[in-house]
Amino acid sequence: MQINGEFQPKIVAFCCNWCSYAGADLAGNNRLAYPENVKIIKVPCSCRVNPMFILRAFQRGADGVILCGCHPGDCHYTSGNYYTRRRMALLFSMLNYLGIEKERTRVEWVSAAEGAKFAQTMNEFTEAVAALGENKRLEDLRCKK
Amino acid sequence: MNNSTENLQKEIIRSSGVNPKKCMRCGKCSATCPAYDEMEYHPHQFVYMVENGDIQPLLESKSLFQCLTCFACIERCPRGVEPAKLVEAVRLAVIRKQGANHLKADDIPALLDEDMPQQAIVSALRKYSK
Amino acid sequence: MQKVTCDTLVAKACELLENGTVDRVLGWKNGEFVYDVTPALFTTVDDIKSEFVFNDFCGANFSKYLIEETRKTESKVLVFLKPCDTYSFNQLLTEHRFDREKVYAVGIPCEGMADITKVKAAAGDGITAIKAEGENLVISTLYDDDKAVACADVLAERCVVCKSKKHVAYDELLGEDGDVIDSNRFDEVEKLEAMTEDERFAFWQNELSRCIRCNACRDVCPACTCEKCVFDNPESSVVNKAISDSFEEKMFHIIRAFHVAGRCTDCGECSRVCPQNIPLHLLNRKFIKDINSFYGEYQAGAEAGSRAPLVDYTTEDIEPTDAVLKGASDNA
Amino acid sequence: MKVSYFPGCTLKTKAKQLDKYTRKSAEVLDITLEEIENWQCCGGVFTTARDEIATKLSSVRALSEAAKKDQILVSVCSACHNVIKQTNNAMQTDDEFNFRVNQYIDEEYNGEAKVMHFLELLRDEVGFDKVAEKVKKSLEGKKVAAYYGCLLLRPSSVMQMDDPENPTIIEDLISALGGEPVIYPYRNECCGGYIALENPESAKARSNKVTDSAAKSGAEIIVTACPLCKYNLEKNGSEIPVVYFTELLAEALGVKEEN
Amino acid sequence: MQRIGVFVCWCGSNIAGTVDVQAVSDALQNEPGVVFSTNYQYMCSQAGQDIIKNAIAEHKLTGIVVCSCSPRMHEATFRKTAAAAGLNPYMVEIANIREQCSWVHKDMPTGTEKAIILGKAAVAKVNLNAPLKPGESPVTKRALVIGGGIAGIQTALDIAEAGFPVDIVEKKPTIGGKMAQLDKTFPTLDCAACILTPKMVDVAQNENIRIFSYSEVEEVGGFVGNFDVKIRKKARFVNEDICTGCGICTEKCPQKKVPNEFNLGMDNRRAIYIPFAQAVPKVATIDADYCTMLKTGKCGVCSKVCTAGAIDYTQKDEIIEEKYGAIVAATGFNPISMDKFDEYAYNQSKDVITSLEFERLTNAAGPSAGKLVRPSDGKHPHTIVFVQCVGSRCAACAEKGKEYCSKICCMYTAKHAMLTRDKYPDTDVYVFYIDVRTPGKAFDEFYRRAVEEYGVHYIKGMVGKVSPEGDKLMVQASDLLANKQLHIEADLVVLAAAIEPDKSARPLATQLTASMDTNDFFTEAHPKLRPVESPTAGVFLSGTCQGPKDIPETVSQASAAAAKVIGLLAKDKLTGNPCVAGSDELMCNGCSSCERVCPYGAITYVDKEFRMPDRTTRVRRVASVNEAVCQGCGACTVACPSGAMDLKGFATKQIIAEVDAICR
Repeated sequence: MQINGEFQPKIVAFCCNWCSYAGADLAGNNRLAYPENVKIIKVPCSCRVNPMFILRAFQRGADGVILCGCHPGDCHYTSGNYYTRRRMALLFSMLNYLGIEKERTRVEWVSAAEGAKFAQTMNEFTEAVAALGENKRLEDLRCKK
Repeated sequence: MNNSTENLQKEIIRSSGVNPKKCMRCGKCSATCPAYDEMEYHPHQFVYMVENGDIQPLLESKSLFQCLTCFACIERCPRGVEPAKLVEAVRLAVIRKQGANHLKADDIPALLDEDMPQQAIVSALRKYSK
Repeated sequence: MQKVTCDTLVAKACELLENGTVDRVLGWKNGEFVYDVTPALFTTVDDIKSEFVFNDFCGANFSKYLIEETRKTESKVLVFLKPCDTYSFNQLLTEHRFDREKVYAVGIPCEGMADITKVKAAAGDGITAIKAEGENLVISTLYDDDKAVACADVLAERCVVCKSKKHVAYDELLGEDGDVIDSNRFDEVEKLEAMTEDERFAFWQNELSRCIRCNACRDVCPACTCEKCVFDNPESSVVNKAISDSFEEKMFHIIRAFHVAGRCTDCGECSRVCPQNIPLHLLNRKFIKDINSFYGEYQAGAEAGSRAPLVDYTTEDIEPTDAVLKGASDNA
Repeated sequence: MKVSYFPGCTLKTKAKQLDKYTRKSAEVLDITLEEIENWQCCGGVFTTARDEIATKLSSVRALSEAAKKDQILVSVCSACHNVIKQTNNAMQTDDEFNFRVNQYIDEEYNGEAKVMHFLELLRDEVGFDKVAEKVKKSLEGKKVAAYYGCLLLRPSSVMQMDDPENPTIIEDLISALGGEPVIYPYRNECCGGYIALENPESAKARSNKVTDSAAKSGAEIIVTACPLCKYNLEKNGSEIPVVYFTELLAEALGVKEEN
Repeated sequence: MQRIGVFVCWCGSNIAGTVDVQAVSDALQNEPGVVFSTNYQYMCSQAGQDIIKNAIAEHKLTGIVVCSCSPRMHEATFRKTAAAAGLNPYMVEIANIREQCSWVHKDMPTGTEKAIILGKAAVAKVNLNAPLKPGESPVTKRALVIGGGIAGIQTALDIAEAGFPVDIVEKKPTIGGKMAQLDKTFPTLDCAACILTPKMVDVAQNENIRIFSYSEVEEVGGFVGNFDVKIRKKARFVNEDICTGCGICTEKCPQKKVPNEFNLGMDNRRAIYIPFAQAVPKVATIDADYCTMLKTGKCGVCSKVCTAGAIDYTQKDEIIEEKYGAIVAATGFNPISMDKFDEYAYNQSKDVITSLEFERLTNAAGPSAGKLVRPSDGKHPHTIVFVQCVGSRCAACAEKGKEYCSKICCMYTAKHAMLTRDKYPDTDVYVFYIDVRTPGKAFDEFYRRAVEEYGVHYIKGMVGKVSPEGDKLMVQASDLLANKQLHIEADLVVLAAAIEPDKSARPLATQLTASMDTNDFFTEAHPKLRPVESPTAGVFLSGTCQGPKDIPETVSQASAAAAKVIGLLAKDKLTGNPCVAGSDELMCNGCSSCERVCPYGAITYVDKEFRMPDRTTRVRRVASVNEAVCQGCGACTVACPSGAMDLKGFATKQIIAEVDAICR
């Protein structure tokens, strides 16, 4: 998306209900600004995020997808984020193997107390994705121009 | 820590394979060391001083040549720190320098007696010179 | 040249069928051309004697067929398994996909199967007959004199980098068992990893743009045994195959590879059947290589009942950000 | 049983007794010791530094030789055994070390050989019960103190021979030979080792602690597997005789020459 | 098609200051399914809620979206509002346009635009919402406590006090646990038996409590509120109902050479025995491993002397089946084996002992009748060396020690040292420590008293070797502060052995599908906020089975666990979280992937018959989710390759609809 000639990336953030969504709320409570490009989808646990959701977001025009969950060891469901960690390690490595820029995907552990970390993470991530420009590659992977 | 000390510290840690940060300062290595009284710096001090980059005093110390490599400190350390390996790495840092052999072949005849097994000579040479 | 002959297999199949151990046999028979050997189900001794074949083109992995065939019988199914097939066999057992009691598995040694594309490249088109003679295949064509090519030169890629000559499951073994091989099957993956993002993208775009979505890779895959595939399920939100700019058109291969990650035994059937010759195994092998490097060596199917890496974890696992770097830089 | 045998330099000179009685006992016990061809000195001590390559090559060559013949590599000198076993372990566990060593040797070696001390061979392959059956002259009534020193037991994670603090292997052998093992606290403490060369006083202090402790516990004789231990204990005035365990073994098996 | 109402809240100026609320409600008006859209100053106020209720009635709404503050603030409020108006509460979705929009974005245009997108995503989701009804299950009003130490005793007493029946299963012949073996307790130094045994008697006399001593849990089935448990009551060859506990049999039994485990093998008992005088239940037990009658059929002395006729050599193990609503694990701890620490000569000298053995040696009911003597020769020790952290904080080798701090050793060693100096002032006492850890009420003061008033020598450093020489123990140690190696001639060495969970805990955890950490301590549902619950619903944790603890902490945790159990048993029915997983059996492959990632053991497999299109039937293995146990994390939904497993309230379709709405 271009606004005033400036590229505005679309960012989807999946946040687990117990830590990261609460961390985002805390960023709000403390009025810690981060780009409006970031739109949050609440999931019960980061382990609910299916790789299909991430690819779907990219396919529908997202330029970056970030996944936030409780810190390892602090999962509300004890082990959900450990599975997330494995799944995303493999998925992200595969996407990069296919030539998709590694900066477009990210997992970050944000606790309910880390409002500042949430805002900072979103600032950094948006900046990194903006620097890459529009996400064309996943769109183009099967279409040679 | 200046650059050369830091490099030396890194080199010692790398060559020994020891992570001095694992030490919890219990002192069991020094409690177990049979050469304790011969040493100016004791095994737990080697670990602490390498961790802090306080290596110069160790390089100059005769303690380097008092370790018996009996592995008792390695065996009994509750944290798996393996102090003897650090002592060895520091000693190598000294004797690997040109002309810094602690024991020279020429010195040996004077130290020998007729019952002394070959093993003692080769071991000492391995430990004390390059 | 295979060490076990067709006659041996026919004899074994007839024996087990006649003595009532099994009531059906999974085997191969000739297709339209001598080299397109197809899987077949035999229920009579006569059919077996007349149609059963076994040669250097019998690459098909039968494990997957057991799901359906065991459901159809109260007796047992006889299946011939090459070493690589036994891994798929175990993996399916791990996932409770068929009843072990209903299978009589005969392990057969394998010297590697031939790749018809390579054969054609060596001997030309219009092949009318192929005969194994010693270490060679003698190929007759419409246009030329008979030509001998070394088996080793026309070996399928997956056989060139064969990971194991050892059978990990069987009821009976014909011939000698081999060993697990320290193969260099990750070389191609490493080559890709060493490229830049741009080069990798160009490579995959070139490959995947050829895909015609025939689903052959999925249908043959012994790990893809879902009762209903998400890509066939209108309720899954990802089905959409008619629309060219659809999600699945682009993501099919990534999701498919992810769904079999940690379960794929690297049997190579996907690439064998791809009519567009897309090296699909390079996707699966990337996952296998990453799994090995992130979580320790794991071979799906090596042991029935083992815990697949994606349904397992340790508290010290690598972080995704580091994983991407490690996955790309292991060999760069 | 055929095994590869690494005698070591001292066994060819000052510790000929150790070698001789090992061979004699082995014969009685149907063990064929095939001496490694062109073996070289193990270096006496294992340098723990991971970047110390050259000094460990002689051990690697011996190991590789034994592996090629698919034989257990047996040594009887504690020091040789310690160096060889630790080197083999490094070849198995330290990838960088392994890589660098393999740059120097002709045939790739990755720690395939099985290394055993002669004592382990007697316990695990022959069996002390079998040894006991071959005893001709029981050591009955003899109070024997086993002196392990450092090198047989430590580091236990690598040596894996016995409990490093409460070992029993030599005691069990003594019992098998009909003798009466004497347990004393300093049997796994250092004799001073090579320090004898530079600081004999230090070695004396160590050794005296060991021999005094053994004597107080009522031992009549001390057995060891290490020539340097034997030297240190004897040189520093042990009241009780110090012999190699193989000498005692040979005596019990009836193959010791009477002086 | 849903009929959706949208309600945009101003939150005073909190939202309306940065978001054009009118523009938002106008924009959402045109979204698919939306039939009504409005905005109001405070949607959570009574007036705001009335707007919602009236709109539901007036426009026959089937779903509502509230664009307001975080769902963590008012989702519950609006769900209640919807329910009051007859709408299923799970047909409500919240678009968080305050915390995640108006408060973090700078100007009206960007805030408004984002608020509209968030609203659209919520509308897209509600379009796919379905009414959800939480499952209900009845509660069996009886609790099971596994382990009869002080933790189990306290938990059982508290539950019983609240009026619920509770059973204690204890594998030993008596309850009491480790505390029964202790002499005095820190930091007050009151005698352990004096405070424990009255509680044991309370347990025995409480009508709500049954004790299954000499028993073990054999099998656990069911789930929260409805556990089915089989308990094996081991044959003790004595009829518990008849035995009077007179003890004559334990005096007359001719088999005298049985190591007495209550005194840690420091003296002997008979083959028929009562562990200690205050045992509960106070009945005899025959040790089948040693009883001559049971082994050879010849003897029968106990039977002859028993006037009550309680001896029954033919007794067999008995299986008791019972239903429980809640289960409490209170399996306790043991000191680790000292076999791998022979540098301290534990196996070579009788005078090297563990701290628990020291407790018995100083206990009036112990093997030396409370006189502190050397086990080897019965002489009074003049120099005692205590060694701390033996096997605790040990990271070198997992087979040897434990990586964690055992927590109680610093305090009990201070107690031992102090008591020794108090009773035997002629004794020199050394304590070798790495750190002295005394967090606890009056703990540090206690330790300081040991040093300052009782003159205990605390030396920072470790002992490297203990050498038994003659009748002395030569202790070689380091004094780190003096930078010296010490050689102390001691008479007695006491090792503060690390503690580890009882070996029975691991198999029990498997039966309970409760998780454990790498050290075999039970894992809590949340390390800070739910420390007495296991992640498995209905299973609670009491005492050291969850981690090292001293007595006051154990008792607090025991009571906390009891409170949780009482809270559960007080309910007639359990209402579950309706956002649970469910498997579409037609698509399920039965592959077990979901079962393997489920942290709660909520998934099982059943063989089910399916009618095929060709009218044949086929039996397939399919997953089945126990909704009472599922907590709704969703791990299974991603593990499932076929997409058969989905999560209610967070269905794949719903999340994809949100993704689409945001990326549109």
